Amino acid sequence: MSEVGPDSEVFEVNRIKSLIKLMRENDLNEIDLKHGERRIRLRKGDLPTQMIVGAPSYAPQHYAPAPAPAAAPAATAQAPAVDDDANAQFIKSPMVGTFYSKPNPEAKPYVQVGDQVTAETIVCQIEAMKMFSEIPAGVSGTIKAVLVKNQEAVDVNKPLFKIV
Amino acid sequence: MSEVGPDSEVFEVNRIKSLIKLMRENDLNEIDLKHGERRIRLRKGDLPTQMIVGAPSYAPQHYAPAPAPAAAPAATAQAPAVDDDANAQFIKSPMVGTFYSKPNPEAKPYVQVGDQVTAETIVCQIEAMKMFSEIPAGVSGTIKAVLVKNQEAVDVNKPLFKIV
Amino acid sequence: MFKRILIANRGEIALRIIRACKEMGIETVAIFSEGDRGAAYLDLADQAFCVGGARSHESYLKITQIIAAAEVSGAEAIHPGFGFLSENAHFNEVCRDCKIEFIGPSPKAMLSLGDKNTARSLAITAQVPVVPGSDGLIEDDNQAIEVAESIGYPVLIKATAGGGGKGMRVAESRDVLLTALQQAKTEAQAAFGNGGVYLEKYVLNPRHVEVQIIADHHGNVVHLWERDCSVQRRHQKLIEQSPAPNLSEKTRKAICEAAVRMVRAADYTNAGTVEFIVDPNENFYFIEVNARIQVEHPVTEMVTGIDLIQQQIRIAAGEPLPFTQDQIKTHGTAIECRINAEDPLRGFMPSAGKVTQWIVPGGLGVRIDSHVYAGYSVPPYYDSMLGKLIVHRNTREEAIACMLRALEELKVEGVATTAAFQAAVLRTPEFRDGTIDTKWVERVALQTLL
Amino acid sequence: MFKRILIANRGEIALRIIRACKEMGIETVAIFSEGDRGAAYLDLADQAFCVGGARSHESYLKITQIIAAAEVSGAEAIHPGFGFLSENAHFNEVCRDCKIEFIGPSPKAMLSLGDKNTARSLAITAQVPVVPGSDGLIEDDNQAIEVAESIGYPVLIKATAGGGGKGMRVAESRDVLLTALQQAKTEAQAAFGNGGVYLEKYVLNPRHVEVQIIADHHGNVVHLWERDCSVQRRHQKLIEQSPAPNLSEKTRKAICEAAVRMVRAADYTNAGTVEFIVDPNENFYFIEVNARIQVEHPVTEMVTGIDLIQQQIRIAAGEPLPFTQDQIKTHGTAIECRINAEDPLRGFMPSAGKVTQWIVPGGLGVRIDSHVYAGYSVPPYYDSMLGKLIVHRNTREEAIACMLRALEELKVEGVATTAAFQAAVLRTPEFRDGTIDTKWVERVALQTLL
Repeated sequence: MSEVGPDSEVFEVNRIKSLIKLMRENDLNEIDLKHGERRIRLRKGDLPTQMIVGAPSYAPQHYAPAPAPAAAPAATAQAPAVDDDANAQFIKSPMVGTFYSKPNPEAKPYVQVGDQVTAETIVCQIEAMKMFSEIPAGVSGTIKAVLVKNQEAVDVNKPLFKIV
Repeated sequence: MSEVGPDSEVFEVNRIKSLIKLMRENDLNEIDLKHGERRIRLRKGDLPTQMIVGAPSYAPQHYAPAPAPAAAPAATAQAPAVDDDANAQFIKSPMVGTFYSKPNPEAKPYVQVGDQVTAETIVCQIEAMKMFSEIPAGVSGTIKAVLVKNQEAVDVNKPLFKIV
Repeated sequence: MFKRILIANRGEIALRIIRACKEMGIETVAIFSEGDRGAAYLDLADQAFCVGGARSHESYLKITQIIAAAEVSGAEAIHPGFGFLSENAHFNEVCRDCKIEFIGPSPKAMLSLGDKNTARSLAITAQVPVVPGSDGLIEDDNQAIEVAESIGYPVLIKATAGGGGKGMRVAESRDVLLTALQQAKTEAQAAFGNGGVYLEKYVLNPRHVEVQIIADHHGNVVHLWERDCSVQRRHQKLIEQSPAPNLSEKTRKAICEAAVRMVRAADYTNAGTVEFIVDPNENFYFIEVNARIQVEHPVTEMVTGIDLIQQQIRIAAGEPLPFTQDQIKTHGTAIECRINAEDPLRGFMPSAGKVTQWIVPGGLGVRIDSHVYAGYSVPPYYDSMLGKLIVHRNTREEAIACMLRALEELKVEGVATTAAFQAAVLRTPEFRDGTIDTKWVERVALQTLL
Repeated sequence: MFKRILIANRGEIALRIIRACKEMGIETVAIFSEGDRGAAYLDLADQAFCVGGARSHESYLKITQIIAAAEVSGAEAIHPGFGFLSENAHFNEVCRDCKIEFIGPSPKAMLSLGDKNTARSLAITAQVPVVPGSDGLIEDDNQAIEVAESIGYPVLIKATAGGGGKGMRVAESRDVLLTALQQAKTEAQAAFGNGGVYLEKYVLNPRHVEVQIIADHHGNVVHLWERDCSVQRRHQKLIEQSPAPNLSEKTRKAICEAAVRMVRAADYTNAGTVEFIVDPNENFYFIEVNARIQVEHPVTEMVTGIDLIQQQIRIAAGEPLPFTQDQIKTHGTAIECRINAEDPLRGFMPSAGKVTQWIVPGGLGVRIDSHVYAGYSVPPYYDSMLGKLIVHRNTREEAIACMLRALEELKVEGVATTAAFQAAVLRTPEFRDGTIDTKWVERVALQTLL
C-alpha cells in the first residue's frame, strides 16, 4: 500500500524493525508492501514472521529465507511492550485520504507524542477530493505514537495515533 | 474398488453396518465404493462418518446428509470390539488377483471362522494370470473373520482374514 | 494507455480485472471492505485500500471513499466490474468530473438504456423487434379485440398498477378475451383501486439469448456473437453457453445485427450486452441492455479468443477496435457453470462460511475464474458466487462431456455448492437438444432432478 | 471402442488419462503404490488397485501385478503414460500376449527406435539428417583429417569406451586436430585402457526442437508441428513452447516432414516424438524418437486443439485418424512450465513433504494439469513434478505476459518450487528473442538469475 524505496532500503534492517514494531503496536498479522518488483511482506500467526523481497528480474517469493535480523527483534522485544499495549487505544482514520499532521506547512503539528488530548481535540486533518476534514481524537489520553507520516495516504480504519 | 449392487442394496443398512465393521477391524479411515452412478463412501476421523450415494441422473456428492442408521452402529459397537482388536492380526494379500476360499467349487473352504491355523496352514488361493498361488497364514492363531468373499478381486495388502 | 487502474469491485471479477491489467503492464489499485480484508487476491494488486465496513452500502457503494482512493493512489481510470456501482450513471459522472476515466459507456447512454421506456422506443426506432402490445391503456372492448388481433394470440392482460400477478390474465383466443379482460379489470380495481389494464403479446416458453457487443470511440461497433442463458432459476443464470444451441444461422445473424443497430442508436461505447427472448418459432424480442461487462463474458472470450476486459480498457483509453466484424470468428462451443455457495437440496439457500477444501478441475479445455482457495471464508454480505467453471471444446457434445467430468473433479468442503445440480441439468436430453426455456428449471428441473 | 482402460502410471499423467477416458465414456482402472495410497485423483477412477510398495520397482514397474490388476478388473487396454514402463518393449509384448491392448507403438517399432544405432541407420535410410561422424573408429591421422574435412570443423573427438568427458576433445580447425586426437587417445587409454576414438561433428549452441507425430493402423501418419524445449537444466526440460520461436518457416516445415519420414521408416504407430537439435544456422540433426506420450504434450494440444490422449486411445482401438495433414492448423502460442518441487536456491534440491497451501492461477488462457491440492503430501519416491502450468494466447508476447502473471498467482506453501526461477527465465531478452540453447541455463541463467 505504501511506497518502498530502492532495494538498499528494502533490505535495511531498521526499516524492518520499525515495521515489526508497527505490527506489534497495531496488532497486525501481516504487512505487505509492494512496488513494482520490490516487495516486503511480514507475517505473524501460525506462519513464521518472514521477509520476502523481489529482486529486479527475479522474485523468489516461494522460498526466500527469513533473515534472522528481521525476525529476531520482533520476538525478543515483544515481552516488555505488552503491558502498556494492554490498555492502549488507537485513533483510526474514518476515511480514505491524505493525512496532514498540521493545519498548514508552516504551522506545528496538531499533536505530538506526549501531548494530552480529550475526545474533542483535533489531532489531524484528512484531505479527500480537495476537502479537508478535521479529525477529533474521539478518546482522551496521552499520545504515545504517531503511526503515519505527514501527507501519507491512509485508508478506512488505518491506525493514526496510539493513545494511553 | 469393489462392486455395489442395485440402488436398493446401496441403501441397505446391514450392508453399511458390515462396511463400518470392516473399517473398524482393518482400521481404515475411508471406504469408497463406486460403480457407474452408484457410490457408497464411509469416512472416519475428523470428518463425520457419512454415507454418500449417487442417484442415476444426479450425484449430490457435496452435501448428501449422513443418515443416522449408518453412522450410529459404528460409534456404539466400537467399545466392546476394541479389546480383542488390540492383539488381532491380519493375513493380507501378497498380490493382485482373485481370492478363492476353497481348492475347488465342490470342496469346503480351506479355513473357516474358529479354525486354528499355524504359519504354514494354507488359508486360500489367489489366482492371477491363470496361475493359482496357495497362500499360507504366515502367523498362527484362530480365524476370527473372513474379510473377503469367494472369488472377490483383491489387491496388494488387502486384509483377507482376521486372526487372534 | 493508463498507468494505473482502480478496480471498484471485489472477489472473482476484481481478480479477473487484475489479471487483465497485469498482462497489459498496468498497475492495479484494489479496494476492499472489512468483510474482505485479508483475501488472497488483494495481494496481487499493487495497492489496496480499505473503503469501509463489510456491508456494501458502507464500502463498495461508497462513492466518496472510492473516488478518494483513486485520487490518493493516482489511478487514471476505474473499472466498475459488474453489480455494485457498475450501472450507476451518477458514479459514472462523478468519475469523469474528477478527471478519472470510467471504463464503460457514457453516463448519457447508460441513463437512456437504463430506463425501460426510453430503451423500448430506442429499439423501435432502430427497428429492433420488441414484445408487441397496446401502447397505453385499453379503452374499450373493441380496442382490446383490435389490438389482440393485430399482435396475435395468446395475449397477456396486465394491470398498469400491477404486481404479483394480480390483475393479470392470459387470453388464448378471442372467445375468452373479453371475459379475461373483465376479470383482470375487476381484480385490478379491487387490488390496486385502479382498473387500468393494457395488452401485450404472451411469449410462450421463451429462451434467453443475448448478444455481446463492443463499441469504440471512433464509431466502430461489432458484435461478438450470442450467448444462450436460458438455464436460470428465478432469473438467476446457472449455465451459459455460446453459440446458442438449436438456433438457425439465419436467426443468429438477425439477432446479432439487431443488437448492433440497438447500441448504435444509443450512441453506446465500450462493452455491453443486448438481451432478447426467443420463442419456439425463433421470433425474437428485445428485453434490455446491460451497460457493463457480464458474469458470463468468458464463454464469449473462449469461442472468439478475444480478451473482453482488455478490450474494455483499450476502448476507454481511446484506442480503436483492433478488428472488424468479419475478422471475429467463433470456434467450437463454450459452456459456463456459475459455482454458487448455495444448497440445491435446501431451496438454494446461501451457504456462507469457511471453505475447508477446494480442489478445482484442470486439463484440456477447462478454465477457472475464482478468488477462492482452501481456507477462504465466504463472507455473508455479498452474492454467493464462488467462481465460474468454463469449458471450451471443438464440439458441443465434447464440451458437455468436458464440463461433466470437470464438475465431478470439483471438490468443495465446508460450504454447499450448485455443482451437482448443474451436472444433473447437463445430463438431461433437454439440455443436449437445446430446448430449455427460461422457466424450465422451476417447471421441470426442480421437480425431477432433486 | 474400449469399455475399460487400466492406467499403468501415477500422479499428473494418470489424472490426465482419467480425464480423457471420462470424456470418452470409458471406465478407468487406476493402480497405486503404498506411497500414493489415498491420493485424491484415485477417487476419480472407477476402480483402484494397490500393486505394491512405495518404491517403483515394487509397484509401478511390477509387470505381473499390473497385468493381474488389468485381468481381474477386466480392462481391455493399458495406457502406460510416460516414464515407468512406457518404453518397455517387454511389458508392451506381455500386454499383447495377454490380449490386452497396449496404447502405444508395436514392440518391434519400440525396440528398433530404442536402440541408438538402429535408429540412426533408420534415419539415414529415411534421409533424415543425423550428426555426421566417422562410422567406426579412427584408424590413423590421415583418416582423421579426411573425416574432419568431410564433416567440417569444429569436430568432437570421443573415446569409444568414453564417459564423463574423459578422452573427449574439440578440434576447432585442422591445425589442432592431430594434437587433440593424440591427447584424446592417450587420455582414453589411461582412463579406460582403450585408446579407441571416433570423430563427430561438434554442434555449437544447439536448440532442442521436437516434432509431435501420430500414426494410425491404416497407414496415416501426420505431424502436429514442433515444440521448442531448449530451456533445460542437465537435460531436464523446464519450459516448453510451440511454435518454436526464431525458426524460419522453411526449416520448420523441413523438420516436421523429416519427422514423418522417420516414423514411416520405423513402421511406427500411435503418438510419438522425434527429437532434433538445431544449430544457429538452422541445420538440424536427428537425435532420438520418444516412443510414448510426453510430459509437454499439452503445448501441442493447445495450439492444434487436438486431444492427444484421446487420439492415442482411438488409434489403439483401430480407428483411422479423423483428420489429414492439411487440416491440422496451429493457432497462437502455447508455453508450458513444469512446476517441480525443487529449490533453485539449493541446487534444485528435490523438496518432498506436505503441500500446506496450493493456490493455482486461472482465467483466460491458463491451463493447469496437476494432481496436487492443499494438504497433499509429495512422496519422496518419484519425480518431483507437482504439475504443469500451460498458457495459450494469440501471440507469443501475450503468452509470455500471461505466463508471468500466472506464475505470480501460483502460491505454494510447504515445499519449494521452480516457479520463480522460470519467471526469471521468461523475463530475459534471450527467452523473448528465442535464442536460448540447451546449455544456456547452466552457462548463463544459473549464474545471473539466482
